[in-house]
Amino acid sequence: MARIGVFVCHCGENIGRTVDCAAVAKRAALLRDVVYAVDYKYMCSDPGQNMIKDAIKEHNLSGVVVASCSPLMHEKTFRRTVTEAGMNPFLCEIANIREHCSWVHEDKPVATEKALDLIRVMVEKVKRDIPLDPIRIPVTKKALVIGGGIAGIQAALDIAEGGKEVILVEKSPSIGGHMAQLSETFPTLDCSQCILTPKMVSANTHKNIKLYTYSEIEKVSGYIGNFNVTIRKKARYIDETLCTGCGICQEKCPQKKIPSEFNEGLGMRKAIYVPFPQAVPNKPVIDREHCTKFINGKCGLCEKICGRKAVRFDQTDSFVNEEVGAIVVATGYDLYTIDKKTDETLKGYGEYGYGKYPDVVSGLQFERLVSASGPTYGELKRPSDGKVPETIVFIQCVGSRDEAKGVSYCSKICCMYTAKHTMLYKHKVHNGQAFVFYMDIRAGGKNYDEFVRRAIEEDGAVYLRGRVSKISEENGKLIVKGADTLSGAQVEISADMVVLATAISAQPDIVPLAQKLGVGYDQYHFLSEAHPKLRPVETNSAGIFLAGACQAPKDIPEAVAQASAAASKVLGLFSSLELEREPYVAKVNESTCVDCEFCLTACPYNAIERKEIKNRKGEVIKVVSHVNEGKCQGCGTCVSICRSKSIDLAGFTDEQVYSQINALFV
Amino acid sequence: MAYGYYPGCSLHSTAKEYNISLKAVCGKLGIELSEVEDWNCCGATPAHTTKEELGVALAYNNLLNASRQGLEDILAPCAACYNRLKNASYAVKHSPEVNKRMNELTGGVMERDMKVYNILEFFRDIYGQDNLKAAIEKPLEGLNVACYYGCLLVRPSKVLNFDDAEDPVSMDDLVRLIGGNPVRWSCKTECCGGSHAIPETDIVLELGRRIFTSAQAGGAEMIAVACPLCQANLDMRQSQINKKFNTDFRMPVVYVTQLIGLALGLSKEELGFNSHFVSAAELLKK
Amino acid sequence: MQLKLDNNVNQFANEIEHLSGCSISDCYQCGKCSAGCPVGEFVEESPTRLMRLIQLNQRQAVLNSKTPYLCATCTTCSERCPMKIDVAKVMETIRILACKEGLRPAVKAVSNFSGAFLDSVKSNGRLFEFGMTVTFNLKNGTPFKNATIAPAMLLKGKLSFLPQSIKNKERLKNIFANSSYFEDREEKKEH
Amino acid sequence: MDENFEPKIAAFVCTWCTYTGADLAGTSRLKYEPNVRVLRLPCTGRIDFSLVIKAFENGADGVLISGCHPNDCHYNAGNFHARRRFAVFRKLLEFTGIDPNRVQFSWVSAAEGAKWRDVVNAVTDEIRKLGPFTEYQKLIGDSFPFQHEASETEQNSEKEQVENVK
Ligand SMILES: Cc1cc2nc3c(=O)[nH]c(=O)nc-3n(C[C@H](O)[C@H](O)[C@H](O)COP(=O)(O)OP(=O)(O)OC[C@H]3O[C@@H](n4cnc5c(N)ncnc54)[C@H](O)[C@@H]3O)c2cc1C
Ligand SMILES: Cc1cc2nc3c(=O)[nH]c(=O)nc-3n(C[C@H](O)[C@H](O)[C@H](O)COP(=O)(O)OP(=O)(O)OC[C@H]3O[C@@H](n4cnc5c(N)ncnc54)[C@H](O)[C@@H]3O)c2cc1C
Ligand code: SF4
Ligand code: SF4
Ligand code: SF4
Ligand code: SF4
Ligand code: SF4
Ligand code: SF4
Ligand code: SF4
Ligand code: SF4
Repeated sequence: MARIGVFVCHCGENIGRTVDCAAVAKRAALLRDVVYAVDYKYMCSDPGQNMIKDAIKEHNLSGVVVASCSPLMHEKTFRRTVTEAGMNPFLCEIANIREHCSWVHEDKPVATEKALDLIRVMVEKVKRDIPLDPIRIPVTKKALVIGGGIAGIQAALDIAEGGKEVILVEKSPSIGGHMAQLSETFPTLDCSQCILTPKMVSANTHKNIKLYTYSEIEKVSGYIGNFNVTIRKKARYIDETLCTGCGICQEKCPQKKIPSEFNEGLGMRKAIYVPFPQAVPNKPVIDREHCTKFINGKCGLCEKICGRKAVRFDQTDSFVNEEVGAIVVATGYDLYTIDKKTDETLKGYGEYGYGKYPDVVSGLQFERLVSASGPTYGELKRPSDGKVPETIVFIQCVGSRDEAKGVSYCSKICCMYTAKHTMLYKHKVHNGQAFVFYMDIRAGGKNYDEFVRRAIEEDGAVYLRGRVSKISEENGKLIVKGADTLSGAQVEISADMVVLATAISAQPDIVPLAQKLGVGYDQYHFLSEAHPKLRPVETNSAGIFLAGACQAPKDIPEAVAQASAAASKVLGLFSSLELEREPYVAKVNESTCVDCEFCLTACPYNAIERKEIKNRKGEVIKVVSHVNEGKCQGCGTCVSICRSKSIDLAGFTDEQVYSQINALFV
Repeated sequence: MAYGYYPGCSLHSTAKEYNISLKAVCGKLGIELSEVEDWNCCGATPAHTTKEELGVALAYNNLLNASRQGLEDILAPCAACYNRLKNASYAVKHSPEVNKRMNELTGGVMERDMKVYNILEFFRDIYGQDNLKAAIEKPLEGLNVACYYGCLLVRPSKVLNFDDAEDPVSMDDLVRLIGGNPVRWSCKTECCGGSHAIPETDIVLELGRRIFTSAQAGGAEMIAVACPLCQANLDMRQSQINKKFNTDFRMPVVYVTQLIGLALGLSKEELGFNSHFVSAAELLKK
Repeated sequence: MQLKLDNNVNQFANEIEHLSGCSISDCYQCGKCSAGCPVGEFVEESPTRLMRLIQLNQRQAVLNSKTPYLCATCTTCSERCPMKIDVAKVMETIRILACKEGLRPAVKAVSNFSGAFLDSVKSNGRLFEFGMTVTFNLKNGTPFKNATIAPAMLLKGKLSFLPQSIKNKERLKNIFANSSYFEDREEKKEH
Repeated sequence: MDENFEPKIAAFVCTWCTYTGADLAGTSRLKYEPNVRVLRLPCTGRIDFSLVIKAFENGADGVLISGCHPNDCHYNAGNFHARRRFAVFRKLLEFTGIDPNRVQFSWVSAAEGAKWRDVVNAVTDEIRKLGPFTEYQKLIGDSFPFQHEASETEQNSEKEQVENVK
């Protein structure tokens, strides 16, 4: 038999003015199972709290309803109070008679009636409350960072500096990501390599960081605090422990006509190669597809020449398992494919002739062409004939903000890097002229607009507001037909080179990874944060965080800021031995579950798993759904989707909610 | 099986060599064409820019006639006709209301989904490149040709959708197949202003000048077309262009069917080469 | 120039949107349509500007603009508009609307040509080019226009003095008499 | 219709957005109609039809369901599931002969105190116009799966409850 105590608060005049608290308390005392009811001026004051504690003991209460302000205000306070009196905190409920009653109504009798209604409802609920314990989850204090671009490196370093172990997994042969390809960076124009290389080196040498390059995530299981990850180490065909990175093999390899990924196809590499001189680790990989040994069994020169006998043609992919407590996804971005029409949604850019005219290049190609470490050693020469371009046209929003090409978003960084490109151009070709076709200039960062103005005012870039309709080639010149909507005129420029600021798009292979991790993604395959404003680095999967351009187009400052934020979330998580969560989690009634899997697909957190029920002999007799308490966030979606009513949500059980509804109206 | 043939007004008048050469080629290849009975003008540009429904109805009426005749595939060599017919068939297919209105206006329901082909599509997909290749007797031997598609053949790509709208290649492929050398040039799909040939001659002359300039820069010796409006514009107005801009273009503008005919071993006379204003005779002597 | 704007600012855009089926508010004035327009250099209001004038309710200015008449209906603009607006269709709509309202066409020659062309088709079912050219020149008050070309064409056998005619003129008559200026898009939406 | 009819309205709201928004209406001292009784749930995703039917069964004249705006769901997708279900539910209501207008949906964010006021007022108005809900008796029969025993809430109203159910 329940013994409920009701405590009605006046909140000074706040409630008392419109609700007759004394009368409410009196009538509440008449409710079935209410054994004690009282009103008091300030329930949350020390004397008020003591009244509750005393009553619990004196009247041997089994549940408490405090009729006061919003639960969002003082639920925690009163739950602590009852705990101090030896009661389970989840046996205390709040009836909100202030925000939802006294403050919003004027008529005293009506408000008084409503206050009583609200109390009655909560009395019905508290009667059915059962003691709950906060959920405790142990935490493995090791983090996994996926992606070794600037964001991943930064997150890994921050976590490592915080004293926790990190595993950094990078799919390409070297860490560094796109930043390694950049020449100089806005808004300060410092050299990208100069600021990145030290970080790459520390990531490699930090005692708390374990680096897996040329590796990918094969499998992820578990939940916050307790993930189990399988990593596939792709065969490098080099024994990294033996290789000294001397580079002789690369020098001698006769396969030398392979377009370099690092140089965006503008330079060549060998079949055994280190992607760029500052690569970390500075050890080569063999590109199986292009290596003669793998093609027809001949050559093997590298193996012969290597003094360390480090070349291993018989190497195979290997797998490692790692237990981690948190995951940071930092897989970065890719550039919109402009020459191929492989993807129906991302249509190519035929009118600009990319892929057809060699002197129409992408922004990243331009970075390589002006980079001191690039294929031209920093001299700006156009790809077709090596001529220094005297007239250069930059086109912004290529692929971005273009629904016809399937991308409606703004890529955010191209306004800035185009301004940068015009400056780098001017610094290299003093007598040259840069033109920029733009739609808007989006330079909303510290010193950003000043940077664009500098490109215009000091470096003489001419900005034309309009899109380009078509690029064609005539007598070795690129004819750019655009518009200047400000003057209302058509514009035709005969240029030596054209640079397209192509859209930033998601990594092409991100979806399978996102699915492995249970992380959401948007229509463009950028990963989804938990809340766009207030939880920008969390995902909807507890314990998995985002950093960098995998979430949306970002420049380096933003990518780094988010990486540090993600790292601090990870360190926060790791600062406790165990995780404690409100115990509002769903539970499946295994005897009635019919394994329809509706709940499985509905759960936004992938918290529902399938569980085999075995008989004594160990034979599977039934498969049912099972809620993983570590993942369940208590939204209740599964409860309402289950046709067989086999799931209930602690704290909001069907029984509780029904009884509340029963008590709504008298 | 005979293919439906919709010549359109031009092929009976200003583009008679297109008609002649097409028929000669088909005769040689054994392709049977069956003219759509009692066809009427497709309405070209004036109809759809005057009344929206008229533009569809005039074209639809032809599809209707053809369907009653039991035809299913229709070859429309004129790019404008092709464009209008295909547009009409697209419109009735995608909008039940338009379909209903067309039935009302013409008093007839189309019995089947009519497929309309342009000349390039016809040789590429219907007759087949391999078949054509097998029939070649006298390859063109490296004649430098600027393949000019113009607008009506490739746009709107949503409706026509037979080749890349920005960089179509079907004519280039065809010309290459018959031994020609399609040049790389930039005005493949630029508009020649065909619909303004009569009322706004000045515009047309300027647009023509650009096309010739580009073809010349690309190293073309002649321009191949698949549209009577383009042909008439570029061929007939060439002397006016030269006069107006003080240029000296002497660029024959021939129908792609005429070139195919040559490669099949037909004579220039059989292919109507004598009706050009800028003669191709000199060039083809080689 | 000054535009006076009030709360009815979307009225004309809505009208055009309804008649053409194209979303005028989608246009973000990027200029790509104008950039590639073959007649761009011959017109005062580029397609982009015309779209803007529609957005700003400038009905008279738009209906009296020469651009829709000089538009060569090449659909380059529609093909490349990043917002997938069928700009050529908007041009056509403006022209039809001006015609429907009986406004004086902004470019007489073009509408005279259309008139002469359609007259010819109307009476014969097929275009009679020679007759049409003569009619056009008369309408246009330019009797000798194209005069240099016609004889040459006659010589090449490319023009005929006699019209070709079709049999089923009844149906044609019905088509001409009952075609509406615009398709009914309201209905279309409902389906 | 009874001039003095005061509708009884049950509101199912999510904790994160609408409940907090309603709190804000309070802290802003906005005044609104007193007819709505709020039941706090974690998410609109938790609301299934049985709750709504249950409310009607227990004397509600109308039901208000309110949660986070699309894309703002605290639980990411809960309110999408809810919306999808409600679309079906409306049809079900029509089928059972209940005026679907008796169930109203809205989005009220944590910042929209004034919107909460407006929603409550509008819903009260609407239900007031529809009049008392009497058809619920038709629902209560064998076919109704979620019927509970007569509630034993307030002692003096027990009799009434029993009468209603019969
Ligand atoms: C032309 C151009 C110029 C730019 N200029 C500037 C500038 O001047 N200033 C500026 O601030 N920003 C600039 N940027 C933006 C800058 O490149 C990005 O902000 C930055 O690179 C984002 O870093 P990231 O780590 O998030 O992503 P990335 O650099 O893309 O790194 C992601 C890493 O993850 C790896 N990875 C991907 N998928 C997986 C997987 N499944 N498993 C394991 N590893 C994976 C990738 O191989 C890569 O190493 C420019 C961008 C472009 C295109
Ligand atoms: C009109 C307008 C609309 C906006 N709309 C949006 C929007 O829709 N979405 C969005 O994301 N952002 C919006 N913003 C931006 C948003 O307001 C800011 O991003 C955000 O408030 C910044 O938070 P903050 O904590 O950095 O600074 P603040 O909000 O300014 O907080 C700083 C706090 O520090 C206190 N403080 C100051 N000096 C001292 C001191 N010496 N000692 C102690 N305390 C001090 C201040 O009193 C204040 O409480 C908008 C801004 C404006 C102006
Ligand atoms: S594999 Fe051998 S030769 Fe190649 S870099 Fe390593 S140590 Fe040098
Ligand atoms: S075996 Fe392969 S990688 Fe080695 S040198 Fe030969 S081609 Fe190069
Ligand atoms: S950042 Fe600038 S260039 Fe890039 S998409 Fe946005 S507006 Fe266009
Ligand atoms: S200052 Fe503000 S309003 Fe102006 S461009 Fe920047 S973000 Fe936009
Ligand atoms: S929805 Fe219900 S019955 Fe279906 S699998 Fe989940 S718990 Fe079992
Ligand atoms: S309550 Fe929500 S989070 Fe928990 S299992 Fe159910 S649907 Fe998933
Ligand atoms: S259709 Fe008309 S407006 Fe559009 S590009 Fe062609 S000529 Fe210009
Ligand atoms: S191309 Fe499209 S969006 Fe751009 S100005 Fe023209 S109509 Fe507007």
